Amino acid sequence: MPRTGVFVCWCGSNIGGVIDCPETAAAASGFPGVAFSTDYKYMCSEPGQNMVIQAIREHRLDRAVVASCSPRLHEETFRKTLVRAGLNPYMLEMANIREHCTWVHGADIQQARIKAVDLVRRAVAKANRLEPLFESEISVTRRCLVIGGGVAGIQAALDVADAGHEVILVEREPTIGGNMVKLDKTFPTLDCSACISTPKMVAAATHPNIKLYTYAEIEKLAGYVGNFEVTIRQKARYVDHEKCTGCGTCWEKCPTRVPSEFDAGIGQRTAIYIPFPQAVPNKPVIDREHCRYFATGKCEICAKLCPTGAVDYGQEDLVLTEKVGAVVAATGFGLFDWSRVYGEYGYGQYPDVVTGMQFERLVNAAGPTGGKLLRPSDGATPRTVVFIKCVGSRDEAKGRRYCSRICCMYTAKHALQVLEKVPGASVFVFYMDVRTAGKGYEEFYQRAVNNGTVYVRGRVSKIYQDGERLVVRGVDTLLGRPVEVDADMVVLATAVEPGSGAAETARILGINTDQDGFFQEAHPKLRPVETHTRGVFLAGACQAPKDIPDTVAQASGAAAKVAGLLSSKWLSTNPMIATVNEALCTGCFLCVPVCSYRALEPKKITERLPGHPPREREVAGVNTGLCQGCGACNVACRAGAIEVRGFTNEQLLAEVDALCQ
Amino acid sequence: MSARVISRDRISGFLDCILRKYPLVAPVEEDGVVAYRRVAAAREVALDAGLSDVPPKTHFFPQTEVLFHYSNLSGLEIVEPAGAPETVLFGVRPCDLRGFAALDPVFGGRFKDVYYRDKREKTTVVGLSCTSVLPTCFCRAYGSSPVDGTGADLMFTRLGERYLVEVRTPKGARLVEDCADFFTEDGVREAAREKEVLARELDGRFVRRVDLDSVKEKVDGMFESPYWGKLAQRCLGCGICTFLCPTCHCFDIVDEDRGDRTGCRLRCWDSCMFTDFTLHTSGHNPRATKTERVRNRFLHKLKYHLDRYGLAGCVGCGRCVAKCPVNIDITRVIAEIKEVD
Amino acid sequence: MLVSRLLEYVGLEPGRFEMRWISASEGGKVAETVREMTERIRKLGPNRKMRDER
Amino acid sequence: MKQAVEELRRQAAGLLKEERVKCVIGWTQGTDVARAVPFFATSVRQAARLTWTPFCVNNLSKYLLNHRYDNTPLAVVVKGCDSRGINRLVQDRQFVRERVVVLGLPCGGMLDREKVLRVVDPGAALQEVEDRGSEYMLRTDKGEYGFEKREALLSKCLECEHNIPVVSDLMIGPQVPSPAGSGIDRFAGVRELETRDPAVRSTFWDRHFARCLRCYACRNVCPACNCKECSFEQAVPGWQQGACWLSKRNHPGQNYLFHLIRMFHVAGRCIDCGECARVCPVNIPLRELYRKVMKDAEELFAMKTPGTDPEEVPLLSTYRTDDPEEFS
Repeated sequence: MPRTGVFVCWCGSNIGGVIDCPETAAAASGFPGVAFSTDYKYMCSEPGQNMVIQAIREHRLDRAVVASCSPRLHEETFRKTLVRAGLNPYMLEMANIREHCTWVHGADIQQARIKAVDLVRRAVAKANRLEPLFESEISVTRRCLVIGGGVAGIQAALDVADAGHEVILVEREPTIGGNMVKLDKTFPTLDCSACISTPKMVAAATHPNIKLYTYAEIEKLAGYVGNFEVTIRQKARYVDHEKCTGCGTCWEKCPTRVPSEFDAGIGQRTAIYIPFPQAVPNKPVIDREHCRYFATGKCEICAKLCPTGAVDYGQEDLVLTEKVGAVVAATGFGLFDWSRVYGEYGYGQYPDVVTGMQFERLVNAAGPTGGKLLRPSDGATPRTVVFIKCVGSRDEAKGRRYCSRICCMYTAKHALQVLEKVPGASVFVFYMDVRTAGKGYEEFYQRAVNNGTVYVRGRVSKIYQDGERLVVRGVDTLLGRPVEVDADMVVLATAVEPGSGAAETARILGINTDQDGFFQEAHPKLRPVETHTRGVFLAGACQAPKDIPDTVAQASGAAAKVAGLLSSKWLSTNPMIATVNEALCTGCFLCVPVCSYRALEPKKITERLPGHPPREREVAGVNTGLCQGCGACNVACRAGAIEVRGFTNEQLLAEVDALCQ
Repeated sequence: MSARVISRDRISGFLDCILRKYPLVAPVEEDGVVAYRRVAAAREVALDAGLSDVPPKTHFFPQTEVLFHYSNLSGLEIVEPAGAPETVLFGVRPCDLRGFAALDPVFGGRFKDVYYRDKREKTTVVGLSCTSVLPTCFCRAYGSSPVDGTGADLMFTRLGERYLVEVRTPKGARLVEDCADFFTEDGVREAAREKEVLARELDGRFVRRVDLDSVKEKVDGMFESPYWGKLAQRCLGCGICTFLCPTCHCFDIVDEDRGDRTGCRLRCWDSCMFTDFTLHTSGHNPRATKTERVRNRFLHKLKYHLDRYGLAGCVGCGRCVAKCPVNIDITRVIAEIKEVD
Repeated sequence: MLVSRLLEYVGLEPGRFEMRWISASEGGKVAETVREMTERIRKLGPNRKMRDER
Repeated sequence: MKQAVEELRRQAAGLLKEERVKCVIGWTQGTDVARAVPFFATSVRQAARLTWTPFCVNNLSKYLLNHRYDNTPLAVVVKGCDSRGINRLVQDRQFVRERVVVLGLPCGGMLDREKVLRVVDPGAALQEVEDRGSEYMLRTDKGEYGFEKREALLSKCLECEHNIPVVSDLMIGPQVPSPAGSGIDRFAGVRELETRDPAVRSTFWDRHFARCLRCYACRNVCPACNCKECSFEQAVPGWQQGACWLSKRNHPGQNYLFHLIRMFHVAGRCIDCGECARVCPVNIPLRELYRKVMKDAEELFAMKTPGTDPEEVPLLSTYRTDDPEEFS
């Protein structure tokens, strides 16, 4: 017979202010298996924990129910308490009578009291059937994979590398740097983006602990926390980077011109190219799709001119594998393609309606105009510039329902840049709200206003071309009247969205995406850089729209998590995972495809049954490193051979039974 | 032994007369299946349905029987079910009467089973002769016959449009007295003669010739015979033969706990054909394979019951022969046993 | 779908069984679904099928 | 059918003689005229006792499980409906296809034993059966009897889907026409019940399940029931029963649950051989229960009768993104 102790916590007035905790404890004392029950103001406090320990010793309790807050908060705390009392940490069951009871039923005290007792009864029923569980250890490969070489990836890679672990940094573009390096200035300090990011790029490329793969993509991630094996496809560059010196002859002489991705389509590049002059690595790749040689079989100018003979049209994709213990996803963001849906803004047909990113390139000293603000259509200096915010953000009908978080600030920055570059210019900003939560942000916005930016609250209903000018027609909702501005240029603050290929990356990594397609963190508040797949962490805008300070902070956070994980050669595994009763397993293996963590695989056993000679057969085996204890296999197992430890059929049914009494 | 005659059209009146005084259990037909149930009116009784599919042992030894309810809320309390009322069990065929005889020493011998004994003592058993012989019948092999009333308190034998009613025990006599209006003593003598003729006539209709001679001696030495293994190959291990057998009596005791310190203890039929029949707590099972289980069943029918009680463990009702999905036929087994070296 | 059809086939009232796909982040939907379901079941009264008369 | 019987015996004898198999699982004459019995021929002499009559109802594929963990090479004789059981076991990885020689018999339908015994003396000896397409001619030592198929076949045969085995290594005997009646709705029984009033349907199943003896013959005869231990046989507290899931108690509610649990267990896997309904000693129309799911799955998910295709994945273990759904 179990000897269960029940400890009802008041949580100050959180619980104690709604229900009568001593009464709940008294009710619990009548439940089967309960040998002791009590209540206390703060069970998680030092004296509270000591009380639990003392009760366990005095009343020879062999398991405990703590009725308090969410196990998310204090399960670990009380597990440790049990260990201090000499019990197995898994002999604990929590009843959440705060979030699940007093917080939500505070208005109906009678019902809350009944529910609290029900929840405790459930917990006792399960506790009575708990069994000690034991952690086991797996070895850890002390290397880290960082996917994405933007500022998040670079920061995470540098931090992990500085902690003394090897890092594999994989970037799909020909250069690292990501979106940040395309920007001109950064808010709220207006320091030069390239000036602060290119040194980081170089630091990453030259760090002895960082192995850099650019123009490469991950294809597969096998294994489990501490023991991943990643398959990387190094795309063919058609340039041997061992031989190439980055002298630049090839891209200077290449006859082909195509729009530059780096310049957001407003500048041009050659077919053999580096994305921008400070690219890392500073060596070119050939864009096979546009290369004249690949299209016609003729040209070969670059090959002929290359002083080191580095151009190699016969190069093929290279597939290689690396072993790592942890993964950081830092795949960044993409921008909402407004031209598909915003007919009122001209579907992208007016060249002087540009996106914020295009504007960045237009004002960038390293951009196609050398930093002079010239409008794309005729190269004239725009005197009146209109900014439209929330293009695709906060727009459930046409775009995305969330706020992209960075647009208010960069639009203020752009406004200041126009005012600075074009003396006497008029700048209008059409906005829904101005959101400036961040250190120095509000002050920055005020600066834009004080310097003469006209903020018009309201949406733009139409933009049309009238001669050389664009007519922006909108409404000022504060004044309640229509507004019409004749503009030389319109800049749209397009929404931040998941990067292209985010869904595929999530699939490869075995992590979830949220409803908007961003990677899902394990807990929005308490585990913001972790995923539900152990050993895979998140950094930057792949998780949600973020500005640079937040991105860098999260990247460092992820790096700290990785460094913590890799700090030991051994890792203890969660014992609350699937277990196969081999005697019951029929070996149908329907569980194998069900497991998203690929934790189940056939395993040979020799079985001895009375009346039969020993026989060999295959059953399902659980890889304790991979299994996350999700229970999908448990459901798929027809023979009832798979159970999740800590959540066995018996325990769960006992809980249901207890709740239905 | 006294006797009466009842005309066929008065039977339902007689049954309703019983119903006014006692609960009545009688064969009932539902979706082509005949079984014994408590009835509320005479018209429910399937008088001419022949041998029931489920034997009437269900009355004395129900498939599930609550032994007691318990509650441990404030000290242990046990509530036993109320005793059985005086009941009439009507329409029991001769083979099933023999079946009761085979069960009696099990539940009322060295170990007195109050649940069984209580119902047995308070029940008046009314036998009913068979009017036909099924292809699977072989009660003759066990010295019974389609009109044999052994074991009945009152035996009804159908003779055309009337029944000969033999009063075989004081219980039977009381039932006749209770409903005396329905019976007459006229024609009893002729009816008794007619019954003898009928007995001879029915005796000639048996298809299965089953000769039990020397079978017991043979099986005494057959425990290790490979024959059982061969026989078991096709056995599916279902419980049809044992559940439909009028003499099978294995049961299992189960506690159903509600999880709130109350519950009940019950016994349920068990079957030696089931894999967990003799499974020990240790995980060991002395009858681990079908071979041992099939052997156990046939040795029980042909040997153990005889050894223990001097009574055959089979009454020749033929239900297992008719219903076995894979045609394991005890009459064939008996024949084959003789052939085994 | 198979389950609800089958349960109706074996004699359960329609509406006694319902399956919804609700993500862990959709707390409001859980509450709403449970509320609706509870009201519906209250109207139907206690289930007579598969009762366990222990 | 004489030709098929002879060929069957010859092939079986050949397989045993060449030691390609240790045992041929087939049928032999049962203990009365209208009965066949599963038979395990292990020698050439025994092969001569194999038979093929319109009474060979047993689905022998289940017997492969007797040998699921040894290496005995086996041969098994199957009718069309039984052959789906072979695919069932192979898909469930309970048997390696290569280990069994499947002897397929084109089947003209199985006769209803009860109907035959109404006419033929059960003690008669069956000498020869002739399949004349629309009728069977039984020759016995007590005379000849003709049975019109439309009248005397089992109902499952009149709804036959595959009278030629869907899987076999060796087809035995001549092709015969399918006994399926033309224009017959395979799910007529289910549809009929569906149209009834819910209350009627409810009492219909109540009545049937209340009668259940829990003898588990339906489970034991079923090739889709191939778990090592059944959840209904857990006497040990700690499994479902430990949590009072399903009791041993024979009680209408518990019986109901038993049948529904089993039903879900074989949902999308039941091969519709009809053995469960045949063996039920208390006439529960189990086939109409399992076929309800089969019918819905066919309508909703275009599921073929399970076991038809050796490569299929059981319905409840797979999904397509365009599957219809009702929940929001």
